[in-house]
Amino acid sequence: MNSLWAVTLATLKKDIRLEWRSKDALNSMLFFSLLVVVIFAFAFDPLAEESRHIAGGLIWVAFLFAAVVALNQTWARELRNQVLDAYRVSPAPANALFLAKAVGNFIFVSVLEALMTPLFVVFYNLHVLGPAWQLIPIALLGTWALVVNGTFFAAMSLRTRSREIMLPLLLFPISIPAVLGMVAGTTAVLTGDNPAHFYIVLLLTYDVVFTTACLLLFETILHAE
Amino acid sequence: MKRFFPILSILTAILLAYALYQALVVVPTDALQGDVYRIIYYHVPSAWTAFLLFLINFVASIIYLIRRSPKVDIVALVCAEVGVVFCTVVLVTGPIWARPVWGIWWAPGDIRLTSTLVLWLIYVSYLVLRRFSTSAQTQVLAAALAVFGALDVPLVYFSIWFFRTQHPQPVIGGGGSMDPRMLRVLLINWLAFLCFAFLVCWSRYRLEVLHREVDQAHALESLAGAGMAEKASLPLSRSAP
Amino acid sequence: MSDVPNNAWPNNVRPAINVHNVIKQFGRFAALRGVTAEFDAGRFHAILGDNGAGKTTLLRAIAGLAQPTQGRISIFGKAPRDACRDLGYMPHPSLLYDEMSGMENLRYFAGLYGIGGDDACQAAIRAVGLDPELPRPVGQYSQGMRQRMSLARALLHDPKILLLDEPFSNVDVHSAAEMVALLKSMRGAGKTIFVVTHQASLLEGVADEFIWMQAGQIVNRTTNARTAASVRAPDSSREGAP
Amino acid sequence: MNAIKFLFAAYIATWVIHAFYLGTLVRRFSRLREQLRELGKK
Repeated sequence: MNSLWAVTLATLKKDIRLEWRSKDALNSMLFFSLLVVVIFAFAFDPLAEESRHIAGGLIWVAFLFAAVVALNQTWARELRNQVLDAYRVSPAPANALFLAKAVGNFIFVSVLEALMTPLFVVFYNLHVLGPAWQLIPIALLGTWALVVNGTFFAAMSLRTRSREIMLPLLLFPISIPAVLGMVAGTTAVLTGDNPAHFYIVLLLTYDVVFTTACLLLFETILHAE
Repeated sequence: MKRFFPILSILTAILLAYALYQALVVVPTDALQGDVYRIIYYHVPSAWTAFLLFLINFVASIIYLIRRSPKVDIVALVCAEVGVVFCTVVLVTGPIWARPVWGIWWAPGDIRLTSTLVLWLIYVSYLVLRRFSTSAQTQVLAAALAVFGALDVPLVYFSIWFFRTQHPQPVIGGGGSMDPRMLRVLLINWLAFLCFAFLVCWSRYRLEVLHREVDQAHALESLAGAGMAEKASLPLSRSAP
Repeated sequence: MSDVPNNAWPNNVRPAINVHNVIKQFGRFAALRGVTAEFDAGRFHAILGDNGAGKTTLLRAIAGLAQPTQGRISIFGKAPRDACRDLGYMPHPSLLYDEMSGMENLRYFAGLYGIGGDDACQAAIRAVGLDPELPRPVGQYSQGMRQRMSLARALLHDPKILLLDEPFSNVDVHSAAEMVALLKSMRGAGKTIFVVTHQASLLEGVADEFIWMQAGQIVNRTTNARTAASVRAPDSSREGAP
Repeated sequence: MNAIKFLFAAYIATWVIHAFYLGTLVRRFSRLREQLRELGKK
């Protein structure tokens, strides 16, 4: 157990250091979601009163696509020089690698969200009518939901042809309940029409179920060359 | 076993014809919807069959992850593929039924149709993974994905169930009990489709076994160039063509 | 864990690796077709063969990276994955992060083996003749240096068995000779060494045994590099680096 | 009475889908048999 946390922490530090030096994932994610915001602003009239109803959907769709960019990057880093093999021949627990990658992605995507949300607020002239604090658990749980399965499926799609396309193909169908929860929850808070509690519970359940499944199956996936 | 196949095929054909006759002619017309309600006799049994096949896929995938037996993996693959076919039938007949009854092709708030669509997407992604995998252990990856897909099903159901309370509901729930005659015909149709699904799965299973035998033969062939083929043979049986 | 002390091995030979009827199939291609062999501890084994003979696959299977379709491999009586502390694996790609310095790389990999502190990392880097203080990222190393840093990574946890895949390819003659000398000294220190290579001549007089693989099987084992390939079929006449 | 068209459409669509799938199965079977025959010749 001790080594699990030690290796997780070491891997996380290493990933953050690598990301800090190259800034591959963060830059491409930022630029990508910026584009999405601008294109959405053209496609939908952001000044209309009903923008409050669609903003939740737009934000999360933008983050979902941006997250896929980050998720593809995480494992690409391990494939260069086949460093993943060095991990696989070591006695370090597979789940430590998974947790480190998932937490790393969580941090990257959260940073992105923190940077992009003000932009959305400005573009769509949003002001929240419901209890705004509920957006925080929705964002945290929703991001983890995307990232935990995304990390897992990105590892899975390492073993496929055209893996960059494979990831969204595997991830999106499974993520539908989570996306629905995030979008509907955010919309509920923004409009203040109905309570968002259910969505928070839904996201929490989703997170617990799939985090458990990922931890149980990741070792199998990692060693299925 | 092979001799039973034609016998079972004929029996299934008779059963399907009988079920069709029951559905179109014998059963009385629905008071509210008119004759168009008879779509139920194809739509609902197909859905039940698809769900059953996906359930078998889930169980087989778990068994595969524990026991790693290739036969169980073939069962999982076959059930997913045939399940997707039946699921497609559900998704096509659903809107055809919805149009005359509700006046719209698709109701996003309808829990059954929408969750079936998500189910279809999940299992299509499963088949795509199996197709595109370059791993020598595709079966393991696929089994893991199948477990994820199955875990997702209740969550999909509940998320849509809650989501629709926000939306105007075009669906008049399946309230009211069913005429026992209708239920009987529904079950006859389900039985007929189950037999049909079994036959299709059987064929698909044999196809997959044959496919793996051909792969094996190619593997033998691939290294036989230096005259080594006699010395070593792969352990898996290779049936005569 | 072995109860034989390290320095006793060369004199007290016993099988380190047991490969029993291993078959590895990739879809329509069989890379290994029933390999059965025993390899003694404390010896230097050179695995030779044409491209696609299954050398790399065999090495990966011993390293626990490739799961045999059938058959089993045991290392000191354990499954490869359980014996990972006894194995040092150095394939052709460097298995290093290009953006980090050699020391940063090794520090991370030492953590994977539960080795704390910098001593082991510095010792491993010095053992391959590099400077631990070098601040350059590995991506800017020369091929020969990268190869040696990669060897340092494989040696980090002081494994009993070293598995090397093409350690001499793409490096100049001088670096290759240095690498051979390094391996020779390690064999002298009691390590079991496996080298997959095209350049058999480099190992003449260094390796204890030459193993010739063809079409996914071991076809010959000799002590002389020149006679190793003598049994192969006449139609496959390729030899040497591509 | 127009609704009856939808009923027939649904029934026909069902069998078209099944026939299509069975068709792909038959095609795959025959391709494999051919490959086996070629392998047998060698």
